[in-house]
Amino acid sequence: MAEIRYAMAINRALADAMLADASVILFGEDVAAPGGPFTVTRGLQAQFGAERVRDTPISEATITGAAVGTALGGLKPVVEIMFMDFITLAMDALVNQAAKAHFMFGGQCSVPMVVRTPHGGGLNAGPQHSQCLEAWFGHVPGLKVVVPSNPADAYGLLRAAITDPDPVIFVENKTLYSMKGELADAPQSVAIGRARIAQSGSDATIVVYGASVATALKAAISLAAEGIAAEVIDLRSIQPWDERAVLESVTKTRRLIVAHEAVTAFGVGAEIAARVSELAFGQLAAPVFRVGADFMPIPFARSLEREYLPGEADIAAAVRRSLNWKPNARTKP
Amino acid sequence: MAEIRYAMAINRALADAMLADASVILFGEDVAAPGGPFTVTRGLQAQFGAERVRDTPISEATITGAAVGTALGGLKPVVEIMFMDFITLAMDALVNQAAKAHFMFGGQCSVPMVVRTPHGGGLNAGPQHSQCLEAWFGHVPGLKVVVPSNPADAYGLLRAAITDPDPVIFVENKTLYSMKGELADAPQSVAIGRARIAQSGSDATIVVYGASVATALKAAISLAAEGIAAEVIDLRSIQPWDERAVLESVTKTRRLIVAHEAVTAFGVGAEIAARVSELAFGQLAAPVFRVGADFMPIPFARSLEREYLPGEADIAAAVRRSLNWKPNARTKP
Amino acid sequence: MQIELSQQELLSLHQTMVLIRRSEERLSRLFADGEVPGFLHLSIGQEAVPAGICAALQAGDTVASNHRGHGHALAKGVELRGFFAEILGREEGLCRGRGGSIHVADLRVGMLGANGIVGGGLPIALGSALAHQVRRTGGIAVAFFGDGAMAEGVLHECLNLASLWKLPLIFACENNGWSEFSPLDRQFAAQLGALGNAFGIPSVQVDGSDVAAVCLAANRIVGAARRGDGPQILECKTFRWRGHYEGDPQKYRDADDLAAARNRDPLALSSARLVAMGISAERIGTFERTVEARIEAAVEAACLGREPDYAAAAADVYTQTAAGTHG
Amino acid sequence: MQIELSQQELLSLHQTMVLIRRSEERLSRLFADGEVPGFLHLSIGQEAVPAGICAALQAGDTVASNHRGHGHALAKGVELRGFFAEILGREEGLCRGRGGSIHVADLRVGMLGANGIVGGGLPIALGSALAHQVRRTGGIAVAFFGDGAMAEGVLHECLNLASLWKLPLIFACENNGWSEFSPLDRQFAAQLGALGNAFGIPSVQVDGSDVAAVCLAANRIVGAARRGDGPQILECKTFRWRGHYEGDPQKYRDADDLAAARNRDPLALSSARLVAMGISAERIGTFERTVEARIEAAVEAACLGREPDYAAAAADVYTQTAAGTHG
Ligand SMILES: Cc1ncc(C[n+]2csc(CCOP(=O)(O)OP(=O)(O)O)c2C)c(N)n1
Ligand SMILES: Cc1ncc(C[n+]2csc(CCOP(=O)(O)OP(=O)(O)O)c2C)c(N)n1
Ligand SMILES: [Mg+2]
Ligand SMILES: [Mg+2]
Repeated sequence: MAEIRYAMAINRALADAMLADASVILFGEDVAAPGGPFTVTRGLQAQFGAERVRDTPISEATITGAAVGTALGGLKPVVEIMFMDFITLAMDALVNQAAKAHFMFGGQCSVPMVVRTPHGGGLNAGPQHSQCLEAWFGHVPGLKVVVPSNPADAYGLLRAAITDPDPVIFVENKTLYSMKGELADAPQSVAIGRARIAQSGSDATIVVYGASVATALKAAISLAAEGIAAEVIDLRSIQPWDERAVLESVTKTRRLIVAHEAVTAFGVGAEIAARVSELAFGQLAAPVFRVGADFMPIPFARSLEREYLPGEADIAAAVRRSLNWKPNARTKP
Repeated sequence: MAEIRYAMAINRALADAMLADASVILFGEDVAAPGGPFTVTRGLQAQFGAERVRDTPISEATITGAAVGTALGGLKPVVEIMFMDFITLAMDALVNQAAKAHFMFGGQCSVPMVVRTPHGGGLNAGPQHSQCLEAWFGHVPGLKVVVPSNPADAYGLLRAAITDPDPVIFVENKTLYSMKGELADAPQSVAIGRARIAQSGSDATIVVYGASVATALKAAISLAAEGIAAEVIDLRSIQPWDERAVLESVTKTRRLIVAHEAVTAFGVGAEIAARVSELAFGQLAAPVFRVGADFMPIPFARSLEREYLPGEADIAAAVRRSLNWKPNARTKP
Repeated sequence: MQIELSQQELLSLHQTMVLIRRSEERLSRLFADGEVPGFLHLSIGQEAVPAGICAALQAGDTVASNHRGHGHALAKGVELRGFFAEILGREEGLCRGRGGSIHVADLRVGMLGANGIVGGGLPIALGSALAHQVRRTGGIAVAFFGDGAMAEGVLHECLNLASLWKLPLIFACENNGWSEFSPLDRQFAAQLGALGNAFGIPSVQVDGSDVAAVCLAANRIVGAARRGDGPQILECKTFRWRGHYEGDPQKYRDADDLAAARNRDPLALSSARLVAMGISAERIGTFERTVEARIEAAVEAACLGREPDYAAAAADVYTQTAAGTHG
Repeated sequence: MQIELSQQELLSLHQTMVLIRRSEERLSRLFADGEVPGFLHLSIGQEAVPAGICAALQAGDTVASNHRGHGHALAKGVELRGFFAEILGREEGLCRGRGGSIHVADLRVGMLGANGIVGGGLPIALGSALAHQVRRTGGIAVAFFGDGAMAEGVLHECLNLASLWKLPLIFACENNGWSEFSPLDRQFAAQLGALGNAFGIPSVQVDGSDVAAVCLAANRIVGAARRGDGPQILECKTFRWRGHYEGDPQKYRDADDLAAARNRDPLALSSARLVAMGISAERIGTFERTVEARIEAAVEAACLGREPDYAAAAADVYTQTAAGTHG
């Protein structure tokens, strides 16, 4: 066990995967010689050579499309899209090619590729460098979407993503890069699709992923002070997402809050809320409440961004709202 | 009043808008001289000249990005993306530029542009020519998304979309192009954001849009034969969607089914189900059920596509399921 | 460097072209009979391009194709019955009826798929070339694309990256002068060769109706790419005889254009050359009938195929591994 | 055709460059003091390009910029206090604090916005040029982009469309030899001029450190574009003095490269030319201090600005019309 930062855990997972499997290669903008804009890929070109770790020109569509061809050609490419906002330039390759090739070609082939990309605000990077767009990919059959919340999971899920035969979008959170956490000396893969109970509790379930896990844990602490025991579930992956783990928790707590940094409307929380509202309809003691960003582009100024980003207080308030909900109360639209 | 096909209603809306406002211009692949792959723009270049109606090269990113600049320059561009599947190539322009310019520039400007694009299956056009991706755009603050279900609405909503100061994605359905319906002799705009009660009923609410409206109306007929009076609400637009109309109906019927052709998971239905499950929690007599496509790419072969597309029977079954739902029944996950 | 082809080679090229032509004619009839679901884009008139280029390839080489991909698939040697079964939407199809004409693929022979997205195959071919390079397979990759695809930005990105990385990649442009219903001069302002020049990529223009010319040029540039000389462009001037899709009334096209196209029939040119070399028209005819018989047998078998299995399809969105779907 | 610039014109160009240089130096200090949120990309060393090009433009002409857009904004005449207030994240900012440095825009003076997406401004400028053409405004549009943006596919698409439609569009490349932390020769395999050639677009290369040279070249090509000669390329060789962003340790860059950059200081070159023309160093100094005073006043006012109003922002995602937000 040693303490490691989230960014370094990803770096280590990449290095270990490349050591374990000569077919793993990396490419992306400034990932090789410069070591990546967030230093995530630092040292990998020195360790594995310029053939396996490559800087590309600013050509997101081709980087991602090339990953598909490379994967079909027997390699396991891990590519980087520098900010998730730029994945808008790579949608054809992801949605029309990578996601569909296995199915559309009748199962003849798989497309074992990983797209690493950071999302999220907190750096005042403005409307085009902060978006959380993961819900889009949840809607695309054939893609998997992983969002680790801590260094150990970042390591373990990335190893699993690289081994996975299908295309995986591996979403990192920019504010988590500096997060410290324990990593085993011989860390293992973490299966994609299994949630983790980040904290047990019996009064309400909070479902979160990525950076929102830490926010929810903080909310849970302040709730605990009020005598409310919240259970925090870290989804780890949103496609597939661990429906069973969420339902089990909700069966116990009868209350569910889904929180994420992405815009609430049409976000990941919508799917989870809709699904749980359907499957646990008889068991829910209150409506499922969603916590997410307001319906606006993420603004630049410090005060604006601070107010925009869903925080600990928003999650705690939603939990309280759930607990205070009265069967006959009408929530105003 | 005269009968007109959906494709011709769009054609007429384009012509009327161009007559009414010299700043409206059209461009896209094969829309001018050839009149569009589905003949929607036929005759417009002859009527309005090669300056206002232009064929472009196969360059979706630039067509859409250029629309942003054209809109900022005082024109009202209406562009076509030939199949909604190709909008994957235009995501930057739509999401990072068009959607955000008004907000991000502090309200200095508006981006009055329309992107027309057909979605949907039914033509055995396969996995890359049939997708329904509208849910993505519902998640993007700054965009509006309209999906007309009949010729009169296609006309009226397109006129409204062209007049709208903000970017509108106008989603047509390929199987609707040949649909016939009445159009007033002097047809008016239809406000974006107001749903339409396509059929009144008191037993259950079916919320639909686009081609699924006709499917739901058929389901309503077969349900009526069983003595079930379904209310069918045609959303008309999904961003914004008419929450008030849906809630009013659900207050009456206490049961909601949301149906669309798009993949169920993370689809438009998720947002509506999540929102209504929250706001009408105390009033719902059964869970909100969603009807949509299975979680797979849309397959090619006739039998596969037929089975894949959600139909009348699926909607009727969901309504029955809702009506038969017993408070203590546990729905199996 | 080889400067002419043997009689045997020319016969083999002719055979591939006949295979493509007759297969597509057969598909056209099946389409007219309502047997083919979806859109059908035929490459009749363009057969010399895939035939000539694929003859220069080895089994391990890979090709990524476009929406007009039957010729590329057949020339690369996809299994014939599976080919027809796919286009007819049968379980026995190469893609189990899930893709159809626009997605025919046979990974076993290095055919990475037709593609519904104009330009979509370019970065895939580039990635495949990268895999050849990194894995030192000795193979090369070919991207087939039309003149219409030249306007897509990925062409530029791929020319650049292929040049920077000296990838073993052939940019094979089938320039038939049409993008759907629009002529080339209103679609693209550059010459592909000039673009190649700008990126330091050598390019060759050939008469895409002359299969021998295509094959000789392909031999040269495939050799160069295989040797490590980096990417190469091969632009083939060719003619689309049919509409953009079957059923296209082609109102946008005048009779002269069509006549000019028919004037340069790659099969007729090839036949004439074979006859001039002393091969009897009779022998060629017999030989063509053998191909036709193969096609007939494949079509017949394909027509007898089953409807695809929906449940199997639904369970195959992700790769099934020992650990389950979500491995 | 004008072959030299008057003393007055040169002074005015110098003034614009000083405005850009001093504004960015001021921003750099504000950044170091923690006053600037987010990323800050400075164009110090590149001032001659926006100064020279924008001097050739008229008020109605439009420019679309990139992430390194301060120079373009200032040269196009954006309101100075609003400029600083925006970068500092204030309600009084040009974008009410919602965009910041990467999104500075002032539509009133034809500045269509800096842009966070590399290449993102190209099609916007193209669309603006189309609006000029269709509305017969007599105006032209300029797309400013870096050498790194040349690799994006939209460049290709825009060159093609601009050429086909003969749009009044200037492709203004600021070639500073770096894409973030990667040098040009590992990023792009072509010369922009050769690409322009392929598309039939005339191009000029100028010394981007010589503001007079930039301005004269810009005058010529802006005139051509305005006359209806179609798109034009202006490639300016220039130097980025600072890191990619403020705070960039620049480990990837050696001292020689930096020294070479500093050697070609556009302001020093311009000063020297002015002095050689007989303008006293004193007069230039006084004149520079006037600019500095304007900047100081603007910064001071900007710093006094309010925090932006969240509720107002949230209510302004769509255009407010008489009929309500969802007009
Ligand atoms: C991205 C994208 N845009 C548009 C289309 C519609 N489309 C299909 S084929 C075609 C024309 C292609 O022309 P070309 O590349 O010359 O190939 P050809 O049909 O002539 O063989 C178009 C516009 C598409 N399939 N994909
Ligand atoms: C689409 C996209 N990809 C990547 C980035 C990250 N990025 C910002 S600036 C930059 C380099 C741009 O280089 P260049 O165009 O030469 O401009 P310069 O910074 O030299 O002025 C990159 C890669 C981005 N903002 N947008
Ligand atoms: Mg063509
Ligand atoms: Mg640069």
